[in-house]
Amino acid sequence: TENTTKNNADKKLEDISIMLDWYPNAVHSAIYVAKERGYFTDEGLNVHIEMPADTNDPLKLAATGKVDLAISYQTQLLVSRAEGIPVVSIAALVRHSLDAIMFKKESGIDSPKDLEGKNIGYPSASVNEAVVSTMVKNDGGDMSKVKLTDVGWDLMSSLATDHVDALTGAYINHELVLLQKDGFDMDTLKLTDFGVPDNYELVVITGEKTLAEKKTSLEKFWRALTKAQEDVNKDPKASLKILLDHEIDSFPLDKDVETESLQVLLPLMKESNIPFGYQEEDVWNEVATWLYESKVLKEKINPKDAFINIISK
Amino acid sequence: MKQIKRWVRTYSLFILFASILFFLIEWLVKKEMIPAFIIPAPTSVIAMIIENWKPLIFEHLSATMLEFSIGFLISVIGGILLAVWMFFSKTMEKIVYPAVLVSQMMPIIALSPIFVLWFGYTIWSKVAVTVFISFFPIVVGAYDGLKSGDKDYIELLRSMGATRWHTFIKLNIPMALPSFFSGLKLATVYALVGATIGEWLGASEGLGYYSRRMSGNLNAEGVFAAITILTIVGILLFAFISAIEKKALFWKKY
Amino acid sequence: MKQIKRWVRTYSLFILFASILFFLIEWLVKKEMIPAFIIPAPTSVIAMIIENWKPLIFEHLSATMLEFSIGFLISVIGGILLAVWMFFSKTMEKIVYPAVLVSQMMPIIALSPIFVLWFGYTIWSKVAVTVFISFFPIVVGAYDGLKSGDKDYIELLRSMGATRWHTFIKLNIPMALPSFFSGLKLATVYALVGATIGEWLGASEGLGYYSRRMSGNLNAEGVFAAITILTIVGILLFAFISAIEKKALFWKKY
Amino acid sequence: MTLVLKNVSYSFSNKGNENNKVISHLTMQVNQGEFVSLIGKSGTGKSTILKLITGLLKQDEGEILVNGKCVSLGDVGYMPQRDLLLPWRSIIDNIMIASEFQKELKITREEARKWLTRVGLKEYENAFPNQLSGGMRQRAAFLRALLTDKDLLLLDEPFGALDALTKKEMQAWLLSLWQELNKTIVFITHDLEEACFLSDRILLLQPNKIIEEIKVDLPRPRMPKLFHSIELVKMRCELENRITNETD
Amino acid sequence: MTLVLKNVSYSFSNKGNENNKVISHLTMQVNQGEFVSLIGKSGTGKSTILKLITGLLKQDEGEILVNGKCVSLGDVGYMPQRDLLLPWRSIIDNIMIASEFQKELKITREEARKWLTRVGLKEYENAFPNQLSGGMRQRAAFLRALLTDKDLLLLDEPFGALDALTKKEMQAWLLSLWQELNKTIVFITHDLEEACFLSDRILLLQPNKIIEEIKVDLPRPRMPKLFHSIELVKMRCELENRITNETD
Ligand SMILES: Nc1ncnc2c1ncn2[C@@H]1O[C@H](COP(=O)(O)OP(=O)(O)OP(=O)(O)O)[C@@H](O)[C@H]1O
Ligand SMILES: Nc1ncnc2c1ncn2[C@@H]1O[C@H](COP(=O)(O)OP(=O)(O)OP(=O)(O)O)[C@@H](O)[C@H]1O
Ligand SMILES: [Mg+2]
Ligand SMILES: [Mg+2]
Repeated sequence: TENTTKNNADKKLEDISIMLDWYPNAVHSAIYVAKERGYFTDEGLNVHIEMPADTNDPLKLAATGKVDLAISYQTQLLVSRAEGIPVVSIAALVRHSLDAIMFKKESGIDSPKDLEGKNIGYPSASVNEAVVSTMVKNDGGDMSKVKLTDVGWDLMSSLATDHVDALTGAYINHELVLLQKDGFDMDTLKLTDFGVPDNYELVVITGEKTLAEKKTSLEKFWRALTKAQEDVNKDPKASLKILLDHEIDSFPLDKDVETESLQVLLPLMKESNIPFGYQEEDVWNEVATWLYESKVLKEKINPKDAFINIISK
Repeated sequence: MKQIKRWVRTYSLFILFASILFFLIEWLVKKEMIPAFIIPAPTSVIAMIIENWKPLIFEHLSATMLEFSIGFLISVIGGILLAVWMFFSKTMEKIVYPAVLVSQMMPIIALSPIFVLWFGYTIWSKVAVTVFISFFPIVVGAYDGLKSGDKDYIELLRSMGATRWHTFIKLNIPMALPSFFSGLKLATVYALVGATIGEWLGASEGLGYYSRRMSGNLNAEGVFAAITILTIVGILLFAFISAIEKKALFWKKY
Repeated sequence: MKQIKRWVRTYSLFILFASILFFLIEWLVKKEMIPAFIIPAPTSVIAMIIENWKPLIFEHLSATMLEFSIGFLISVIGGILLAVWMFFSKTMEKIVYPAVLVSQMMPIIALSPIFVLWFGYTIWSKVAVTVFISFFPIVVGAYDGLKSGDKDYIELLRSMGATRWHTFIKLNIPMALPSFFSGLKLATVYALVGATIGEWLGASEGLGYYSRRMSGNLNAEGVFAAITILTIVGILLFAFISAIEKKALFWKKY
Repeated sequence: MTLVLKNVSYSFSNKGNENNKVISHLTMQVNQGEFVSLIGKSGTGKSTILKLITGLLKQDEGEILVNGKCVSLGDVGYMPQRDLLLPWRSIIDNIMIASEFQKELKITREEARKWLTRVGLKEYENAFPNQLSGGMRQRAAFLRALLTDKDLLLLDEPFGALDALTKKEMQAWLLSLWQELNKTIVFITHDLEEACFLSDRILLLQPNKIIEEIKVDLPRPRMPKLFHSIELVKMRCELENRITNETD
Repeated sequence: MTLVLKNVSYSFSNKGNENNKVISHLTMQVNQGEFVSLIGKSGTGKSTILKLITGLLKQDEGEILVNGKCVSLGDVGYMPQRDLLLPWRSIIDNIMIASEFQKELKITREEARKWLTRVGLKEYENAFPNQLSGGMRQRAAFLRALLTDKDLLLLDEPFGALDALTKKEMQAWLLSLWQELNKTIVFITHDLEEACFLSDRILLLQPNKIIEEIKVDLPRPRMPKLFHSIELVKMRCELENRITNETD
């Protein structure tokens, strides 16, 4: 009733917070565009952007309602649901896997079988182990001959200093670009080529409680973001500039790196005939099944509970 | 002027040593014996600082210093109060000491959601981490110092009808100072590190945040620019506390 | 038997306090006032420990303790040597103290690539982190302690023809002990935390690794199972050092 | 102000191998305004008796009464054998320390300065204890006890580190003070002459824990020239013989 | 073993307000085997002189020679005014400390125990300093200086805290020791009788920094009964008058 009495200009904006998966980078361009161009305000939203301390914080904090929305990983969302954390995915931000096995060309790796006798670095997550295992087995290799090393935070430097021969859990739009920029001749193995189902790498999630309480606001958010994403698609350069400008004072983001990153990302974020963010049940089923079979999930979960489409097809 | 001169004389050796290190690293990096993305050339770090000095100093350093100041103050006051409480009450000692220990065994990262949950994304989450990291040395230093009071002196005051409180003020406190200052010096350093770590728990400014982001972008110059500034500030703070220590313990020189 | 009894009596209050906390958290979690994925119910943590006690103790705890032991030993020896060196040579003090300070201002996370570069993913990278974190309190404690030696006593010994080395052994060391032990107690705790953090920089066993992995799997019980074991070990180690302190400073009671 | 010790015993529990009684069934009385000296061999428990009277040590047996009431801390002025001046306080702050926690004590710095002048420490008002000679420290410690302003003063070898002349001055000065302020004094000394010169009564503590009383019948007021008097020399000799004979 | 001080001056620099000379152009000599006492008012610098002789303090002017050579630390046996027993060492370990860093010193625990017995501390061998009475601590500190086994002993009020009887015993014992071991001794005391009884010469330090020499012409060996002799009493009176007159 309030809204009807007041005009749009001084309408009270609703606060919505979103926690990024990591620090601002090209993948978040749309969020900054929407903010900068007032798409959020048009929808009556005042969006706060937060950054996490740990990659799992977005899940936990969305579950507790400390933030309304968060960007997380599809696989990780399934894992957390299996742990009883009440989070739901409402939209797919990146529709394909960004993960890949990457290595220096000189290491002579052609297919996952060649990883036998090699040392692979990964960032302490069970999913990464499952990825390697699936790929090696699919390629007819012997997983027991592959050495996996948890390298913690140091994906890039562990490869650069040759402490590991290959990486998994590193992104083709970030680590790969940076390594190449530092002069390493890199090559990758695509996950989907060797039996790992394609997944929605990044999804936008919310807590079950928040979903029940603020569903319309979340829809508004997504409408604004969709509009911004269209802008990004149309004019990546300008959009990126908004992101870079936003950060320029404090953090000189590397323009070349982010430009290349966005180039990699954009095709993976859209799909013809499917609205931005729409999630297919099949993809969720495949990923959940694969995770269960790879023993990452200890119990079977119903993928239907894990997501809800906030936009219809 | 005179003070500056004395300072230079005192630290000339360190400056010499640092310069040698500086050129050694520069040389090693230039000769590509150390990869520049792991340890950057000192000159490029300096270039980075000069280039970005405005946001580095006014935005990030000032944010970190604010967190540091509040956190350090709380730590010092809280740590002293805790130590005093433990000193006066055996019961409290038996409860608090183990509890303080337990708190120190908790990895901050595991607690990060808790900090955020309780303090949100305000400055208070960073202050909380700062306090969390820096109050332990203060508690231990102050408590061990208070306990070390010389029996004979205490008896003398008590014979004059001093209450426990009086002997505490007139004797235990002066006698605790050396040990307390040891702890305080440690705490200063840890508080600064704590503010830095606190900024990882979701911040949008501060040197810790800056260095972590730069690290995510494999920008080693940026990381070391932040570290360099932090280090300089840390040394200055340490020197400041040491100077106060010297003043407070002036009688030691007689 | 008698010792256990005394121990229980001494810590009965803490045990009571801990039990109350235990039931409070249990209740809060059960009533869903704290989400179980942030702080799990104590009973489920215990269940987790009992279920996995074999790998937790034999694999992870033993790995962490090995890193801790090596690192702590190096820290203690290195820290003492450094403090002694600084005590004997003003020159070294002027170089080493600032250098030590600088090292403490470097966030481990920023240095992790360096650790990896130098030590790879062997046990030595974890030992290095352990040493890095724990030697500072030892240096400060030992050095401040050595400097605090009473002038009159030193003069007496010197009048007997004691060399600097003799007064050092017979006087400075005994007089440094209280301060040194304060530092040592801190260092014990930090070394354990250091081993844990070291494991985050890449490991395949150890309680730090375990907790990080469980955190990656969003298994809060697992995280707290590791923390619980670490905490218990930490308290035992602290108590052990305190007991040695009491023995070493036995004459204080006269 | 009378001090009564009834059947007091005390032993240090943590004494190492032996656990013998330092004080055993001691009974003594000091009357209002009396000046009593305690003498005895080293280690016979003189200092321990003073600590018992102050209330710092608690007797294992017996009663210690000041004015009929059980003694409690802060009732008496006490000067310990070691001077125990606080090294971080200047001399004037050291001697005024009692007034910082006894409200009824109102000593101004002006007065304190006057006292310092009277014991010859005028110039050392702002010096720190470590800058003083042994005798100066002892005088400062003595003033500190005096400025607690208690009726009963317990002095543990107050003039032990003083030179002959300063000692004489201090003794004469203490006597005049004692008469003027009507204090009761228990005094430990090793100087038998001093004991004779100052006291009304001398209590001789024997190693076998028996206490012996010697009355000093010299007329008051006593002047320094008394030191050369035949009575005092005789008395001292007698005392000396007594100690020697009793022990051997 | 002769000790020579030539025109020695010393002043404490950090003395606060004043910067006055504590020792000013002091010249004195102590011959081989001599027993010399230093007396003087409190604060005249007696302890400072001993510290200068040990080498702990460095004179501003003048020379201090032991056997013709400039004195260096460790050349003499020194007993400070404060006992300074290390609280973490048992008594026997305290008195044997010098042998721990002087190789040529070979004192067995057995011998140390014998010395303890001789000063009446037999039972306190394993006690800690804080468990001892003032006089006992002083005796332990004295033994510590003696067991450095130096020819020149500097004793700063060694018997100040001893009771009359123990003091007499210690004095007699010190004299016999001195003759037996042929030591040279510089002795600070406030007890004029003691100074007369023990010394060959007495040096009187005046506040105006002038040093006065008094020869003690009593025959040796001196026995305790000498204390009651008319010569000693006369000598003491004279000394007393001298101090009093000179100062006033
Ligand atoms: N560390 C010091 N700093 C400054 N002044 C000092 C210091 N030690 C002694 N003095 C001063 O030097 C003077 C002589 O002191 P010293 O201890 O030699 O006297 P003394 O003759 O031994 O007296 P006493 O008989 O009381 O022991 C005194 O005035 C004292 O205040
Ligand atoms: N803290 C203590 N612990 C154990 N024994 C002690 C302690 N203090 C004193 N004693 C013992 O008690 C006895 C009496 O000591 P006290 O100090 O009363 O003697 P004193 O008569 O004052 O001797 P002095 O004339 O030498 O000062 C001594 O044998 C001493 O060893
Ligand atoms: Mg005594
Ligand atoms: Mg003196």
